[in-house]
Amino acid sequence: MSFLNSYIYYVGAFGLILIGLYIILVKHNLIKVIIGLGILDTGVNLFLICVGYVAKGTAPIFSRPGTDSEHMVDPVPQALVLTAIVIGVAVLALALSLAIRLYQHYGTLNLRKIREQKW
Amino acid sequence: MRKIISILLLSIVALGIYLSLTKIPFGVPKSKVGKHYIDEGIKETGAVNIVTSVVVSYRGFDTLGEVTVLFIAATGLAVVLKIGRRKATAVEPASFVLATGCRVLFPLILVFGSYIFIHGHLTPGGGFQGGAIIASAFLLIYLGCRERRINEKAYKSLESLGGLFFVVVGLIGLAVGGYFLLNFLPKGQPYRLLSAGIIPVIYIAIGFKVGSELAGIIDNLIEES
Amino acid sequence: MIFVVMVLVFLMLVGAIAACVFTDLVSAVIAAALVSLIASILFYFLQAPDVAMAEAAIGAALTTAIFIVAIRRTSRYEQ
Amino acid sequence: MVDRMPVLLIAVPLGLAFAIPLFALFWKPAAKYIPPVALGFNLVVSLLLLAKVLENPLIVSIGGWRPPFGINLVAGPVGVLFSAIIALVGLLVSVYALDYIKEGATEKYHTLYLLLLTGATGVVLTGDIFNLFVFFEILCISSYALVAYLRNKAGIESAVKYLIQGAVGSSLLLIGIGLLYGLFGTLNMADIAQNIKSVSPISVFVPMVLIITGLGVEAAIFPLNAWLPDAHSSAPSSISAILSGIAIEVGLYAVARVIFTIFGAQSILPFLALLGILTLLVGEMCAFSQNNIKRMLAYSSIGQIGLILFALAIATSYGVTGGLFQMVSHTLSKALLFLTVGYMIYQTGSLQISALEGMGKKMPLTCLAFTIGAFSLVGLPPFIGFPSKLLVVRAALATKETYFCVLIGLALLGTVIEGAYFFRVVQVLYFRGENNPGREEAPVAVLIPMFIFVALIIVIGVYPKLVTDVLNSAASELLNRLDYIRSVLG
Repeated sequence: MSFLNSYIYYVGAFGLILIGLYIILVKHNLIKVIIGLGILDTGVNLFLICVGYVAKGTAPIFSRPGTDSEHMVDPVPQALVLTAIVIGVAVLALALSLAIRLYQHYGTLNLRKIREQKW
Repeated sequence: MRKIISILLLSIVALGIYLSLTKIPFGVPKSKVGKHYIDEGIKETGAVNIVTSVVVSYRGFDTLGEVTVLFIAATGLAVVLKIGRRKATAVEPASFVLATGCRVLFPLILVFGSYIFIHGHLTPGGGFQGGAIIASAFLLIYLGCRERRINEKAYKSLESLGGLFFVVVGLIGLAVGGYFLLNFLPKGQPYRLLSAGIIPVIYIAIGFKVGSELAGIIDNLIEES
Repeated sequence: MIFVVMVLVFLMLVGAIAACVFTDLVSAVIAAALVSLIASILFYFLQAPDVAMAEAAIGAALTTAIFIVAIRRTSRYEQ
Repeated sequence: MVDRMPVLLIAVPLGLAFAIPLFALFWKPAAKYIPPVALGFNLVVSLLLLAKVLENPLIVSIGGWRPPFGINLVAGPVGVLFSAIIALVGLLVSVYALDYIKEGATEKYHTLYLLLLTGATGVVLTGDIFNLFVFFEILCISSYALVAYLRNKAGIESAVKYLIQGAVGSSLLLIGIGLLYGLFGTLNMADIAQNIKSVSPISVFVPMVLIITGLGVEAAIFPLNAWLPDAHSSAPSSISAILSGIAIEVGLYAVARVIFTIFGAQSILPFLALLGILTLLVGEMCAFSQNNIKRMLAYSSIGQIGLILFALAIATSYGVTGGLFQMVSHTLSKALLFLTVGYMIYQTGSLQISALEGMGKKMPLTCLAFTIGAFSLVGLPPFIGFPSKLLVVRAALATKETYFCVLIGLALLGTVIEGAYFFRVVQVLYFRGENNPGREEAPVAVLIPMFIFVALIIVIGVYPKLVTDVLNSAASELLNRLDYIRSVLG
């Protein structure tokens, strides 16, 4: 129980990462795979924020002069995650546009059926 | 079969990550760079929101790369989806309540989004969040007033200008002080709207750029071709 | 407080599994949006308001919208 | 002023790429002249810098923050050498594309093309691991879009495969970066490298594996390269040239930088050497059985990547020099091959090798260029492939370890297979088929870049001394991590 208490966020983050990877590896439908990519991204972002957290911390914003800076959480992972979120949505949008075109070409999104090219 | 292999693979990944996580305990301060930013951030950049000062100033180069990524995605999406001119298709108009609601909400959301990115250096929020909110206002227009389309030339030039502005501000810093993306404007008094030198200026440019790019992505996706 | 977080994490993982299981893609997308939304609440608990805002605006709202549009232009059910 | 110049290598092409849509609004053909201008500028700046960085690497901090508190660029011999190659190949291919790219939204093609090369330049110059991730994403995402540029079935399908594998790879890379940040509290590569010995090896091992796997997808190391033959064969030929000639090399550079500089990991090198040889054999065998000419070239790229990885994993100064030399030679030869093949396909309308029968008489100059590229890739004198392969072999034998000697023997076997399939194509070009009407020589604008490549291949092949000094100091920069740390952190 104490493990869960202190690592509950990590459990959430890695749960998302593993579920996302599982969807990508196992599912046949392209849109489903892209949903998996989105979940994977969210998990990675959650993990990065966890890395920067400080117990009983406050947000790294000096909302008024003289705010206590002792317990502020690390701002760097937050900046990285802002970047990662935007990159994630860019990849998702491009992937979805490819999915639309793929559907127009093949009439299906099942990746097992779309096998024009082989080794 | 495939499932079993995947689960095996995933359990290896999980084990490896568990092993390395024991060295990174949760909630214990461990950063050396982050500490510097918190202690010196206001003095060095003038921005009260330390996350903003990291995003735009200390790691501004990442942010330049990031808006480039979004620009690439918007361009690539247009390459994949567009075939010449758009067709004028008849669309079923939205219901009166929806249409009116969207028209009333649209300017309010725009104002809110602009507030978010103009105050990025003082309160939570900034160019990315504000830009996304503005793009959601355009999404609302697509839902409510279906015959309306945003002007393609306008959003394309806006996104180009936003990116160009970012690079040019960086180059001015290079010319003035010898460093790319140098904060060359006066830092001003912290907690004021006009403070933190180039940080709000860049965040406004990013806000316009992100807003127009995301709106353009939605526009390209929605349009049948 | 820790109890609330546990419930949220549990819900989030359930949402992710639901996104994996549902064969109706629209439901799966909604489940994924739930994951994003709860993640954004967790970001807020982890003292990252900037990220929480970005995740709510981009991850939960816009991503879901473009997914729905893409599903409308392809097929709704997973075969 | 020269001290500040490396940042221009990224800023100027980036600014021009943002400006392309604006120019295109007023005068559409302007778009296609911007990439050559930007890359020409980069080439000039890189060559100016090259002389300077051979003595001392230039450390340029962005925004005026000293490392590790800000992002910094490290323009050492490796970085500037790579940026010069990227600019050179990019310039020649963009001149080729002036005439080659006619259909589709051409101004978007040119924007994405320039951004792809900017991303590659950023990867090789940056000294910050998260910044490397961002530039890597620029490189990857623009290549996903460009692979799908023709919007035909094959292009879209391979872009989808490429995108999914690449996106998983970058997520793994990001997890690895997060773990590193958790351990060391910094993102500066030199700073991480300085502290790497302060934690137990086992906790560094997981992030290292994650990062190498993430980068390995782009570098097409053996189990991670399923996307490559599809993507390289269905992209427009100018893009195939860039993907084969630059994108995978940049991926390999990143792998080498991470292993040598950040982790200083000697223990996994034999494993990487084995992976390299496996990659080489798999690539060459698959290439041998192809009927599609572009797929054959793509598989041959996999083979070459394997050889380069093997040479880098020898990790002696000889070996790394050989690896870098092999990279240069592969870049020039493979780019030339894709460019010539692109025009032959344009004429025949078919990707099959058998369709190329008798081309030697109809398109003599193009076929001559193809033959030179092929011979150089196989490693025949007097072309550039010969000294580079020779250097790799000598490096492997100089270790006097049975392990490396056995592996280089296998590599030579791969080279024999490579020779076999390239000679088959050359034979089809010259000695088969008589009358294939309606084919003509490529236009002059296309022949010029091809023959600049040919000239470079022959000149460097005859006088390898021209590049070996630069390559030597580049290799010593990669191997000597203490100097790197000292020059960045001061």
